[in-house]
Amino acid sequence: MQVNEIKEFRPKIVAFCCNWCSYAGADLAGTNRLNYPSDVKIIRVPCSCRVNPMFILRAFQRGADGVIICGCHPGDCHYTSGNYYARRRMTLLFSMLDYLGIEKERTRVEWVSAAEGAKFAATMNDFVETITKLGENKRLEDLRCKE
Amino acid sequence: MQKIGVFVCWCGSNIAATVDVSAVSEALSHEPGVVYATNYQYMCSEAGQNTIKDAIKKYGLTGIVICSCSPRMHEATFRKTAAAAGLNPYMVEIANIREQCSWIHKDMATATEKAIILGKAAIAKVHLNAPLTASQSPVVKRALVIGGGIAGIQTALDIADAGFEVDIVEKSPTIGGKMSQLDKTFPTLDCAACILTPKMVDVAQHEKIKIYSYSEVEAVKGFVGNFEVTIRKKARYVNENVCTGCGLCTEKCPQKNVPNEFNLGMDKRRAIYIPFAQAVPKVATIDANYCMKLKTGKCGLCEKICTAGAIDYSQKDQLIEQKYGAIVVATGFNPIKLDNFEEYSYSQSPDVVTSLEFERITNAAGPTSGQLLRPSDGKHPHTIVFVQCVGSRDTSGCGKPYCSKICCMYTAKHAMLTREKYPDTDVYVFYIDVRTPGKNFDEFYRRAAEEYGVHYIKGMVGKVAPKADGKLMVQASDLISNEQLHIDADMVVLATAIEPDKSARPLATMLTASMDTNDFFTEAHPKLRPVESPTAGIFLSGTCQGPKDIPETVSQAGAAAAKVIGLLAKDTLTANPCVAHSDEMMCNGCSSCEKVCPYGAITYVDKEFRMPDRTVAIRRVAVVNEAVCQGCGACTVACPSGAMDLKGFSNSQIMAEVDAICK
Amino acid sequence: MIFSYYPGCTLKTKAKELNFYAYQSAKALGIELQELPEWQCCGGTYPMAKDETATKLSSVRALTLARDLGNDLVTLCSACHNVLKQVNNDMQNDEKIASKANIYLQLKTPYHGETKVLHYLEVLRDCIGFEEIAKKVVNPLKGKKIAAYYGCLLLRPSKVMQMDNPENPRIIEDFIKAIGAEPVIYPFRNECCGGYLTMEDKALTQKKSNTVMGSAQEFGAEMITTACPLCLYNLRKNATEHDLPVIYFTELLAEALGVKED
Amino acid sequence: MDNKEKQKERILRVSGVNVLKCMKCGKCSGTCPSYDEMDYHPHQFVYMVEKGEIEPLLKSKSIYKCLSCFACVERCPRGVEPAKIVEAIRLEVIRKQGENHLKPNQIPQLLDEDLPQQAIVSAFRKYSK
Repeated sequence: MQVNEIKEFRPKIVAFCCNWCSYAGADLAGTNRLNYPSDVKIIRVPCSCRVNPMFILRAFQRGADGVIICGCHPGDCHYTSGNYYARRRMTLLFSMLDYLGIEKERTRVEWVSAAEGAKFAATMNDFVETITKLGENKRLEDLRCKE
Repeated sequence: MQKIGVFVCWCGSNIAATVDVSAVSEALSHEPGVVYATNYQYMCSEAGQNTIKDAIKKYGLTGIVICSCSPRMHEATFRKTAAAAGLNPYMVEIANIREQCSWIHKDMATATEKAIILGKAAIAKVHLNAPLTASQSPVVKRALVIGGGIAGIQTALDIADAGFEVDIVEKSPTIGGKMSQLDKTFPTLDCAACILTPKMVDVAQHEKIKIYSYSEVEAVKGFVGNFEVTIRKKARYVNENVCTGCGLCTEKCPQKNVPNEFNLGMDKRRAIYIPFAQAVPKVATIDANYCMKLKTGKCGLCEKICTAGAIDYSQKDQLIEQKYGAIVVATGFNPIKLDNFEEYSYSQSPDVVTSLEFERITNAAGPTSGQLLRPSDGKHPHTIVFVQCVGSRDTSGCGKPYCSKICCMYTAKHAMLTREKYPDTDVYVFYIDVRTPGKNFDEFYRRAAEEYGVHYIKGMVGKVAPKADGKLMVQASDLISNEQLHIDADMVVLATAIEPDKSARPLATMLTASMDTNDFFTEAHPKLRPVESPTAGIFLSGTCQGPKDIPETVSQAGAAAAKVIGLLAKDTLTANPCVAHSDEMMCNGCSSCEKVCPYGAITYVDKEFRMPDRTVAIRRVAVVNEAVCQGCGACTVACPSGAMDLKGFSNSQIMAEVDAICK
Repeated sequence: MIFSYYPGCTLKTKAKELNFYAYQSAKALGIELQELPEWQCCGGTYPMAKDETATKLSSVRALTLARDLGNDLVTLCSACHNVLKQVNNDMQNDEKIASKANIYLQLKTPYHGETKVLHYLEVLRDCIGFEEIAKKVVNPLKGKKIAAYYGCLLLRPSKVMQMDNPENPRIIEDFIKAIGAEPVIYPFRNECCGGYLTMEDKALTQKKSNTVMGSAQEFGAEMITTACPLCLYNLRKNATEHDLPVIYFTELLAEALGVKED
Repeated sequence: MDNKEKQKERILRVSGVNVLKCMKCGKCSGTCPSYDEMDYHPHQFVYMVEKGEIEPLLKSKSIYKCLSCFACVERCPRGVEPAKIVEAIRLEVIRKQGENHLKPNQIPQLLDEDLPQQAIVSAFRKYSK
């Protein structure tokens, strides 16, 4: 009898965090030892408005299963208005991605302040759970650079 | 190819307990470009730092990756370390394997795996790092304060007391602002003039302060530490240096029919005038709109009687150029026009007045010498109705959507003082809410109601109808007793909303300082940087930033001064080198980046380019002012041609991190 | 100058003078009022409910007709003016009402509020100019103290009517000056006379009308002028404690222009 | 959604008014020329609709006392338009079968020779369906 080993699905998740609020929020989650899955890898950017749609497309192209962007709460942006730009750009991008078959649940924008370590952890737990349920992201796979 | 060194920190057991640090350094040592990888108990310790320095020298490292705690903790430390070993500090990248790895994961295998990926991402990034040099710019040790009200006065005094030169530009002939028009100040009821005029004198006598009165800012160029400002000194037709302020001319001038703006038009002044007795500078000014000599060439009386010989009808506007390191905006406020609120009959009855007019009527130096007399017939009013929130909290488009903040308190003051001086007067205050959040404020309001017998009625006035007998029929709702009231009043006082001075908007454009939809200047951060504009080097003082009472204005003025002093105390400014940069060969001059820049750091120049066929073409390209750019990166995403990039967080660097993580 | 003209129900019956003198004055001032070939009653009050379409259709028909004729649409009666302007505003700005009305009427070209609605007073002020009118006055009403009564419908809601300051108007006062008389300003000129409540609650209407006329009289008015048949009725009938004459503004205009015939 | 909420939802939809914008200043009631004849006053209309208390308003005589003079609409600092709430409540009543407030057979006795058509038309539009 042959048993196919079923490998547990581990999603790849890229989190872009702005330096001033969300990255600090992630640090706080660490300081408070608040657990969230190791599938989340954080990339530090100066501001959520630094996130170019290109980065997100690249992530999906390279096999990411979910992308989340975290910025300061509206009105709290270190650069006054960067998070508003991010919100507007991502709204457009996400609906386009949805059209391409990358479900809306795979992309998310969240506001996490430097004091919201718990929120950061909870958000990541929730996001990973959502993505795990959705399963592997197969779209754009054909475009993936084979190595 | 970079020569990269990797240094994995144990952080005692903080990292080492959950991450297999040797496995991490071993795994990362096989990454392309990595020539040296090690781990150590405390990388941030002196011994740890020496390990890094030695490795840089020994292996000729061109980039280093530290796998340790958050960069928010020790990035600066390791940059210094690198610099000490002769490596550009911006060739250092941190992989955060403590806060974002060892502290949140329990399973060693998982944590180690993640730590390796984070390390790889940092290595991928550092491959693309370029040495960056922070630019230095000198600081001009002089500050400009725009506006000479209590906000500007306090800021100027504080800066000057710290030993820096300050210039005040004030558009009217004297400093003093709105506070000089007030009678008493809440909640202590000390007289405004008694506390303000000594400060005005201090300003006049301070050797570090120069007042440009009757002047306006014409143009602003430059950036933080190095602003070039053009000031227009308007012709006042009186030689300031000669005039003694004796006031003889202001008594003899035959043109007596000029509305006196200091008393809000409730009495008249002459064409040559000194706004009020304690004016600073105490110098006469000729109002060119009314002076017969200037209009028709006939008269010249003031010139004849001036013993000092100060009158100069040929004076012209003067343009003054000056350099400043910092600029403080203190342009203040005005009550709104009441054209949209004619249900209160403001323009239909002289006995309906604004609160500021009421202030002048009760002021000893005002048009009635401090006697409470109604404007129409000069009689004592026996019933006064105060209406709160006239034009404030109004989203219908007629008024202002915000709370003007000061009205509840000054109305309580007016009501209280009226009852104190004239106990036979009935005083009604119609309010929506009474807002008194300030030290001793609520106690003050309650005193008006409890001890002075002011009738506070929750409700709003719907109409004020002047009657033929001179009374004012006030129709209002009383929401508590659920009835409509009709009060025959002798006077109605409108707590008029305040708005930023009209000069603020063009000034904001000149300063590239941002404003909200109500024309209040926005602060760099609403909680943590309340006195700075997002534009570096521009500071905010007083009501130009939002409605404020005097105590709050003075605190903010002091805070703004402290920020200015902090800036001027530096000889040079070190800029953040992680700023935007435009590749001019790719820029198509579309202005997309300029529009999203919150700091006005991007300008356009026409530049000559040598084309492949050896002709020369002129193209419009974006140029980033690195001293002004704060490095948010908004422009990099807006740029359609990919010309704009951010140093230290370039497209290719972030993309490399994405690739490393998704591998 | 040619205008399409919407008289409204009352001007054909109980308020013939308002209509008649408007025509006479228009002729004297060199403007032509062309009555819309087919019009229906506007309904007297603007239906405020968002789900009412049928009650707005008569106004839409009139507005569409004027658009197709290529003219601005002039009204005299304050009520018609109010209803037409408010419905026109709906057709411009309320997508739901506009699409329902357009579907219902099956118009060749859908209507979206292209017609400009003017009150006769606005024509006098903006198209002719009160200064021009003053020049044409042959019989100035010298020394007459006239109180303008705006009522509620002429000016409110001001965001839609866009005629004058709703709380401190001057258009009729300027008109009174133009015909050589002296305007009397009094605070109740823009307060309601009681309107259609005369059918339901005489006492209320009497109270309101008395307040209005009482205030005008207090400020020395010798007569009141108005543009609304219902205001005129209420002030004449229901201002029981006062007896100032109440006259349509067009009659005053005709008199001043010397074209008043009986 | 229970009946009460449905009714509230209907009033809000028919009137097009956002009652949440009201800051309870009472200027509508300070301005209303029919105030003394009303049992519920303009500001109460807005507040009671906000609370979903429609029933008492349906029985209120105020809905027939409103002059539709737009004074409350004009002067409301928050752009709430209380008159439209009153109209929606009135329609809620008179749109029901047999609930016309003014019936054609009442007209002859109300007429006098000068009464303009406008008054009859307006009253009918306000009071009857």
